[in-house]
Amino acid sequence: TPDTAEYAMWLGDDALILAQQLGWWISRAPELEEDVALGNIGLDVLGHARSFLRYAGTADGRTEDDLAYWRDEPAFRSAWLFEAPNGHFGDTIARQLVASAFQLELYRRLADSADPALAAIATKSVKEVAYHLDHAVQWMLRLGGGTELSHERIQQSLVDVWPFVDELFRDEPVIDRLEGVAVRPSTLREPVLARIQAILDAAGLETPSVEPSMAGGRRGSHSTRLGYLLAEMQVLARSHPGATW
Amino acid sequence: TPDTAEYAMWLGDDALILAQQLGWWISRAPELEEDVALGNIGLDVLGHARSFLRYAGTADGRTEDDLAYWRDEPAFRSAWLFEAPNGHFGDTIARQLVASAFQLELYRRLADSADPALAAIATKSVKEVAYHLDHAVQWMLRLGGGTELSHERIQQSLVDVWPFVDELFRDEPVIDRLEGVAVRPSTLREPVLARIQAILDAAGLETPSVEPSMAGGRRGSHSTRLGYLLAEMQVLARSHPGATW
Amino acid sequence: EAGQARFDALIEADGRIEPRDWMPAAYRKTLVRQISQHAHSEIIGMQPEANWITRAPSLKRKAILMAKVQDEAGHGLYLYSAAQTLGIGREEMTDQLIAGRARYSSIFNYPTPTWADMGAIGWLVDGAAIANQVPLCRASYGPYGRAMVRICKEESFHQRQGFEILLELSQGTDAQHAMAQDAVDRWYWPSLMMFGPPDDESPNSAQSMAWNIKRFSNDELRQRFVGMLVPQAEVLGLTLPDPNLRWNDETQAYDMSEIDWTEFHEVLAGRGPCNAQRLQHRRQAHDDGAWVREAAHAYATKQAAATEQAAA
Amino acid sequence: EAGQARFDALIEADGRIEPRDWMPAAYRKTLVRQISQHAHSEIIGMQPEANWITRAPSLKRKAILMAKVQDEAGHGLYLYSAAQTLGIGREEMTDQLIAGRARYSSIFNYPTPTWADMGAIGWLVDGAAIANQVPLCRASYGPYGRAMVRICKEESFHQRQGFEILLELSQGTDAQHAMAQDAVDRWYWPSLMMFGPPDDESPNSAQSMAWNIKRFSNDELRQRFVGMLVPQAEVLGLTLPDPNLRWNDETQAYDMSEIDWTEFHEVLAGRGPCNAQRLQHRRQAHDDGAWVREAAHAYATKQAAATEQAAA
Repeated sequence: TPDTAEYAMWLGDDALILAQQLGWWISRAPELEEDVALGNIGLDVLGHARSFLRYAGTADGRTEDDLAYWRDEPAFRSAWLFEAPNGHFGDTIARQLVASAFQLELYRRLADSADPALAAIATKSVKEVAYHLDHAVQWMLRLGGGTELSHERIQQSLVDVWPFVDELFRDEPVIDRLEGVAVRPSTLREPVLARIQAILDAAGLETPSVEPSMAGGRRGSHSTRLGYLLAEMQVLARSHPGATW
Repeated sequence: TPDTAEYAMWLGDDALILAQQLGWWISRAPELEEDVALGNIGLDVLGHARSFLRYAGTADGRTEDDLAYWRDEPAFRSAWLFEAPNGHFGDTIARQLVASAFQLELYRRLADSADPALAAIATKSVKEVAYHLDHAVQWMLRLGGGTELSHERIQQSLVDVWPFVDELFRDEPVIDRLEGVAVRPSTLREPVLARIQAILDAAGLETPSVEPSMAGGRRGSHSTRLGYLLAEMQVLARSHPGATW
Repeated sequence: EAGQARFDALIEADGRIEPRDWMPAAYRKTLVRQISQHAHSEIIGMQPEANWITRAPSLKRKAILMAKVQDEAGHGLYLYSAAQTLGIGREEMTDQLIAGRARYSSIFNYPTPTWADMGAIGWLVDGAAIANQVPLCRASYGPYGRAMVRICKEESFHQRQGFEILLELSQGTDAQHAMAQDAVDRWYWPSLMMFGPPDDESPNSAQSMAWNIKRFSNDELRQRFVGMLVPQAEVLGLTLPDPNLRWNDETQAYDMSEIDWTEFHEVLAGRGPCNAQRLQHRRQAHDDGAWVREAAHAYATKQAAATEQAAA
Repeated sequence: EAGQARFDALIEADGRIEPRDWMPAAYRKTLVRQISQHAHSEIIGMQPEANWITRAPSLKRKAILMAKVQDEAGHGLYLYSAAQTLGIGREEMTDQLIAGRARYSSIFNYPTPTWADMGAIGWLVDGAAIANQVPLCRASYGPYGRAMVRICKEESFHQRQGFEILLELSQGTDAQHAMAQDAVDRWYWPSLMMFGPPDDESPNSAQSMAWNIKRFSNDELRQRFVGMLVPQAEVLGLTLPDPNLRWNDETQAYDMSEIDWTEFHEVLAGRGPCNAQRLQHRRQAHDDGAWVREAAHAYATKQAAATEQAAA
């Protein structure tokens, strides 16, 4: 149904934008092991994006590439968290911590969805996301407990990413129409935040107390960053309409 | 003639790419005075670009916007120096130093061109470029003679930009066909390098001894950066073919 | 006191207070707050438009936009200077801004997703700013009034450019027209909110008016602004998004829908779409530039020492 | 010496030298130079392809490209580990690379202006690398040979993907076909130069062959590579840019134009289009990551101390 497709696009776009950003790191990470690790995470997430978008496209006969390359900004459904810039390594890790904690809880529950396709994608993805979260946790511990500088930087990264946490847990009308199919975002707030809280405690970091942003990604109203990201991501495909690759 | 148009495109594209990069700084400079100064320089340079490109376009009836927005990468004629990334403020200043020293000498001589349109643009631009050079010189002195950190950084910026200096002075076949119209690049090498040398001496900085890059901007073979820059610069115009703004 | 008496007399005569004149502490405090807030607004206000400099759809528009955003930096500089005459340093104001302890106009916490926003900001946001600021050219504090004269001249130029952008879009392709209408739909209400809360909920206004800082009430200015927009919207061929907007012959004013202040208060409380982004951007520019400012300072110090030594 | 005798016997028997075995200093030095150069090539070689990750024209191609570039980081890691068994540290090798004192394959100093370069690099550059490397799987130094086995397996996968990219482009639109041909035109000669100078100008080859590090001469490998390319180019429908290329029944080998080594030497001397950019990119990643590596180190030290204290 169009509603299910819309919901699949939420999850697919979150993953697509995140993968696009993680891909930038390959050849730029602080150590070779992280070129590999961030590349692996990016690849996993890109895989999830492709599964969700392929499924979303079945509703009206569009391919994953139609959706990735030929939609304009207002048709994207990604949340602002995923659009937050890579920044420095700590910024990327802070974003990844929230993203993975959110996706882990979400996919776990989605595995029980009444929609078998969504359930299958979630089931397949959940183990990978658990690894992504663990990777972020290890770095939170190292950066939080490493040097004075790293502690200060990762704390600021958390503050910078925090305004976009709230949007992840906001229900939209389409969710009401997908009872049993979609996971209600508001039900994720408590477990996800509790998990993050425990990690920050272990890393000796403070949970930021900053106001949430009135972000509107699910309705197509995006952060400043997305336009630039799409210009780059889509430029080649769009300069050859109708071509296959 | 097409040759004159080609040469006007060299100068126009150098200026256009530089202006595009300088525009990024507005709202991001180290102090408000520099938001203003870099903005002013960018505006001047954009003005020069428009003059040169308008003139280049007269050869085959294209407008400045046709040339700026609807040419693909291989049709651009900018030298790699102008495509060097903004980097940090010191990187931008090092690039600007070389760019302004080059353009100053070039425009001074071009003011005597047998082509009255090129001569007029050069005459109008030369005073502005003298100011740009002075701005860069002031910052070379401050950064070279400021703190240990600033000295180290600006020295590295010079090393990074230096491989692209040589290309500015390379003659191409089209130059042979424009005797009296174009300024022969190789004749600029000595005076431009001497001027830069004097500035570096005054700033207590070393002239880098690094190998030149086999850059090929005048033949449409560009640095990695240009593709990204054009994707961003052209994205809006290209998504509305035929529109006016 | 003699100072107070002289101050009162100057105000009474609609004269100008200058930096060296005695002034009441509350007057000084009000002005510092207002001028620095205004300066911060210019600086933060660069961001929504700077967002389109690298993507402007024609070279002419790119040049106009660069000039405009750069003008805003210039306005910020005038205003910080005016504030400095009241005894507050630019560094202190900057620190307050970056720490999130200073106010700036809430309107700049909205994003600019499309090029048409460059038109809507010019027409509506700069338009509202001018309506607010023209009376400030006669503000009783001299340096502030004089800064406003310069600023207003440039702002009205900016407003005209915004109008032109929208006109071009409105008369362009269907996609361009839709883009223009969408931008007006998004910016109309926030621009009306720029005049502040309704008069009966604006506690500080009375004192500011008594001091000849403010000259008209919030609602008066808002009404005047809407009166200006209506005929211009007709020329543009765009609709103002208020179904209840119509001229009332009896009240000799425009009837309009009630403004929904909930969102305004949300944004003011820091929960707008871009509040965090705006401060982050400013902080980053400030932090990234620290080594440059330090170098300039060190160099100036060395030069001064060398000059002194040469003189000795 | 007993060590030398045992070494000679092992080489004679085509056996494997292991890290703890005695080996001649020159053998060790040759290997360190070759393996670290190979490792650096993998790391620098990530950049020309990483350039297209964010712009890959389909999600499938993006995934394949990400996996490939990431594999190269993995190859770099294996090879640095192999070099470390010879007593050189990774940090030392990294420092040499960043300081511009270490060699890496010159081919990576060419730019990748179009997507078709992803195909040409896979088909030609990886192809040449494999032709060079397959014999290295039997290299006499154990850790190197074993690293090469793993690497070659992945490389041949990469080569096939490069071929597929070109095939898709060649059979695509006219613009795509032209893009593919242009890329082959640009990469063909540099890929042939990857086998090194002609045999009569390759002074180090003989010793390496005597030590069973190298198994075939430069010209033999180059000839074998061209022999593989010719039929594949036909399948692709693309032309190899050598008008003199043809099979010679007499010599049982391909005749080809003489290679113009001028450019090769220019690039080798640091004057290629992207030499500076490649080192700059690596230096920047290294410098930007310094605080992260320091944090990880500090954290590990603290953890170790805490564990020790708990045990005491």
